[in-house]
Amino acid sequence: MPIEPQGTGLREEELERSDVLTVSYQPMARYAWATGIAISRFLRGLKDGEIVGTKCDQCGRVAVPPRIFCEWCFRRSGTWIKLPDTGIVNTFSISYISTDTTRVKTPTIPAVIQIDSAGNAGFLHIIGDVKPEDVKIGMHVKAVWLEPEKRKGSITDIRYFKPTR
Amino acid sequence: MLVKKRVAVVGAGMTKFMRRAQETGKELAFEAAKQALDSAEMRIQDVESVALGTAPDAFDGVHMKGEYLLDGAGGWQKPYSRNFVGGGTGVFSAIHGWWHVASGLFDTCLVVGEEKMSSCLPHPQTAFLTIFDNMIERPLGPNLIWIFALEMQRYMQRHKIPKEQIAQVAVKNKRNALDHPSAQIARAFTLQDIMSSEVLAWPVQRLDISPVSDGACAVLLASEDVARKITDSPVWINGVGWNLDTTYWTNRDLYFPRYVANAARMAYDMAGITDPRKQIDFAEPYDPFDYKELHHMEGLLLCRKGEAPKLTAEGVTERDGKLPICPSGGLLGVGNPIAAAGLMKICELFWQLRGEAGKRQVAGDPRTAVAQAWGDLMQIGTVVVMHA
Amino acid sequence: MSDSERIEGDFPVHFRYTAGIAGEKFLREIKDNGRLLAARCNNCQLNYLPPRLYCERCMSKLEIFVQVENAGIVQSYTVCTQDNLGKQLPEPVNVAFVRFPSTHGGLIHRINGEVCVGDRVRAVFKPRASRTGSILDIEYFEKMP
Amino acid sequence: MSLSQWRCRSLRRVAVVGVGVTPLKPTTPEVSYKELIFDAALKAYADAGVDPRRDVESFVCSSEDFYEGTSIFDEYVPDQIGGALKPVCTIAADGIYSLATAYMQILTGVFDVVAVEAHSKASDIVNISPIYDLALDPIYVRPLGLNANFVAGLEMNAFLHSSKTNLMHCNKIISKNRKNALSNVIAMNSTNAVPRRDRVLSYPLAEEDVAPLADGAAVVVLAAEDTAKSLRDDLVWIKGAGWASDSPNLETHDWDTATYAALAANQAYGQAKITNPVADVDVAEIDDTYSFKELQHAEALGLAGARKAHEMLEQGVYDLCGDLPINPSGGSLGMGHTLEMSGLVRVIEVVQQLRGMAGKHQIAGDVETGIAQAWRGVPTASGAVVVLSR
Repeated sequence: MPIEPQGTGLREEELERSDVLTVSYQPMARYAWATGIAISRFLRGLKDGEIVGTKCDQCGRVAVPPRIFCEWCFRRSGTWIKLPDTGIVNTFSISYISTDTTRVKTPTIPAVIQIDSAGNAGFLHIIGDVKPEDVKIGMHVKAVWLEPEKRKGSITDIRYFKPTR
Repeated sequence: MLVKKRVAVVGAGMTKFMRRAQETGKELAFEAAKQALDSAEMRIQDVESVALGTAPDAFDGVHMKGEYLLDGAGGWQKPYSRNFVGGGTGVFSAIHGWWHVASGLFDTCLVVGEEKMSSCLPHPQTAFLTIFDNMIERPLGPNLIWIFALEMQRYMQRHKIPKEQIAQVAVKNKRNALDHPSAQIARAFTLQDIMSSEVLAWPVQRLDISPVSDGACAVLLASEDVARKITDSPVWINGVGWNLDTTYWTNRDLYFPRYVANAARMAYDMAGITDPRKQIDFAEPYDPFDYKELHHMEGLLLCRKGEAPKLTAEGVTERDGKLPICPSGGLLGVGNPIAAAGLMKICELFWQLRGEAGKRQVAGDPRTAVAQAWGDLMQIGTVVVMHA
Repeated sequence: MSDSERIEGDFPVHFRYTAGIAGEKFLREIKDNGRLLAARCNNCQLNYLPPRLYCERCMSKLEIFVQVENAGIVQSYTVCTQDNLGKQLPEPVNVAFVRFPSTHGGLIHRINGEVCVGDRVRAVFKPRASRTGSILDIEYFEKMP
Repeated sequence: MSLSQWRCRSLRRVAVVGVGVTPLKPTTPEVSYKELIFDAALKAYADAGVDPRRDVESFVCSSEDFYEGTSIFDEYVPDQIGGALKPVCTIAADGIYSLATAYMQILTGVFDVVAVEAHSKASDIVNISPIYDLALDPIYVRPLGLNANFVAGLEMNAFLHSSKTNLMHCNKIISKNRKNALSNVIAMNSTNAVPRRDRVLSYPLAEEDVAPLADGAAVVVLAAEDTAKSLRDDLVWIKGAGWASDSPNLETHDWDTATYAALAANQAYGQAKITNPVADVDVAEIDDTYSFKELQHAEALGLAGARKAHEMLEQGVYDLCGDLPINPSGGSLGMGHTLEMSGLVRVIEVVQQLRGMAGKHQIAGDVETGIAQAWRGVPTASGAVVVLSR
């Protein structure tokens, strides 16, 4: 049976001109998430210029960002380990848009950084100090840290990762 | 896996997919639900349960959005619930409805998928910031395009896929959508159009992406006995599967969607499909971005890893090819109101398998097809196998 | 607990909701004519207030709109002391759910003055010039003399 | 669906084989939501004697994005419950809906063991009022700028008016539940203090009529009959599950009656073949987000005649030592209100009562059948019921 789809499409101008009635609303929902055992430890490590992971006593997998459990063995993770602040680019993008899709002049280079000696494990961060066209998957990179006094226990305590060359 | 009861799709409906709808979310849900009921000549009073799928509340801008949409979806004074598995929600809604009937608890279930993304300003993409980890990802200012770009790059690099082969999917789907009456951005683009569109986050360009949409879809499910009373041509849900990978997407290789493969194996196993490449006549994999169609063909085990771009280049996946992929026009062409877009794929299987797809009808009397959706942090696969 | 052990965040978006197909008719009628409309379901013999595009009971599309006389009855009331963000209101606000004879549904609104369950009330509209096509074009309800 | 329609359906038997819950607390800054849930999961799997990686075939979680502060929160659920790379889904509703979902999944014959998760990290929410505000209709209700508890105020006044219940009855509910909570080790709001009505939120609703928000996590493991019998002897069976909604529009929902609860109960009782709940139910854990709701829900669930719940309350029928104890756990008023986990923590209480393992608040006598019920809070008219039996 062929359908006759219903619906009244509008153009942005029609909404802006109030051709149709609307209600505008600013949500005020605010949160303060407890970072808990594992991420608190990770963020404190960043403040100290260290990347902290966990190692499962059973399967030996290294997890970074760390967690108090191994999701594959389903048991409490055994050991905190200090990891190097170097790794390789697992994948990357060259982004010309900000969070709200507005265009930016200087591209951002987000990447998944696989931390050295952590197996497959890594985290999302930004690549810097390199021309976009020179970034390659497999490239070795090192963290560029904020000055110690400016760090606040955040993922942004690492300013970006740059090629080690 | 022995399923106690067979479940059929007996009706389907969908609204237009639009960038901005005047209808409220409830009204969109109603239009689709009503059409699904009418197509089966059923009254809402005859429906025993209602299953709703809708994606983030931050689009429509209503907390407990499932509750808000309830009356439009036909849930008044009925057993009604809402499932939520991110972008996988649309196809999962049919699975959600399926277990209502397959459990033996209900003989009928109305399944509705809705999304009204235009309520969200300054841009619906902004809401996607809040899908990232609140502790260690959001401070980096990510957007949704990033994760697609990262996954696409990994996929391209692993299999040495040229961007042109990926862009071919956008050409095909946006053209297929010319024959869909609900389509939002159907157009005959050339490969050059796609390749020269604005770069958003390399390798993702403007026309690699499906549009933001408002819309709704619905299907009506029934148990075997009831289905046979409603229609002479029920379409059976023979297999369902879903699978959620670890949240830690930066701890796994993104080049292959293993969770989609797991979901597909579950669904094929249930449907008795042992060789999907031979037994599936056409497929509606999830295509919010052009490369995702290819990624998902591989996840659905419809070809070898890395082979989907080649099949596309050879025309195998065209509507008149040997394995038509997204004959509807997909999300790339029809539009992407998240949960509704996934359920649109179930609608398409229903219409195609009944021979009712009109100008979109794939040739050769298709009997078995698969629909799939995907979502979360590149993490969930939802798969439905249907049979005429 | 130090600040570094909690991370703050929000939803950095705002919303613009369309009144919808039925809502547009209802709010325009208030704005233009200071009148209340209900949507008629012939099948269920119900007049929905506020009007709807569809009957939630039988899922019929509703296309007949009927005028509702501006004379309602308080079915329940409350005295609200907090605003929508949980802040203490400078003055408590009387709020009621008002039913209207021969309609299904009713309106929730502020009440000017005190009321009891069963009191007859009516909507007081803002002056035409300051109406915007909003539920707030009804200034409040008040007891009928 | 009528009761007779349920009679002709023969269904697979499904049992609760494991439960785990963390103590409810006003705040849990020491753990993240994942770590809180992990604790409950460990307890539940230990109680069931299962390894989630090997034995649990499907996982059903419960959450709403605006309670978490994260869009598509279902992304963040699999690891801490042992569900990574397995069938995991989220039902955006109370944990009893998720339990009903797991129940249906097992009834299909596809799975034998399914885990259900629900949690509350309410202390991560800076202020709950703006979140409730987001649930109000954006066109007709939200522009009024009122705190969403006005809905509870209107419902309470309507209920008191039509049932001839008074504020003393509401106080008695508060006292009973907070007192029951004194012997419940997981409860956070237990006290013998006399309820105060001096801080009115939305007349007649006072601050102490409202259950205080709490953090917690709960996991329940279900199994099909054969598997269940291989896991433990003291099985608790799911005899029926129901969930239903009245109109979601405040204007057309019943203000003074919990129609959703009556519909859900009808569905669950139909499956369980319960025709006289007052006689057939030995213990009930029912929603008391607001004090009056316990009475309104008791009526809707058939645990009192129409408009008679307050009389039963006066007679002590619902007391811990009464003929039909309601909320021996202390309910949300006594334990704390855990958002979408509210129903699942009640399921766990009923399971423990049926097992005879409820500890100091174990009710006396033979406990054969219990019910747990949830309501999704204002402004919804939705809720779920489950019937459990030894």
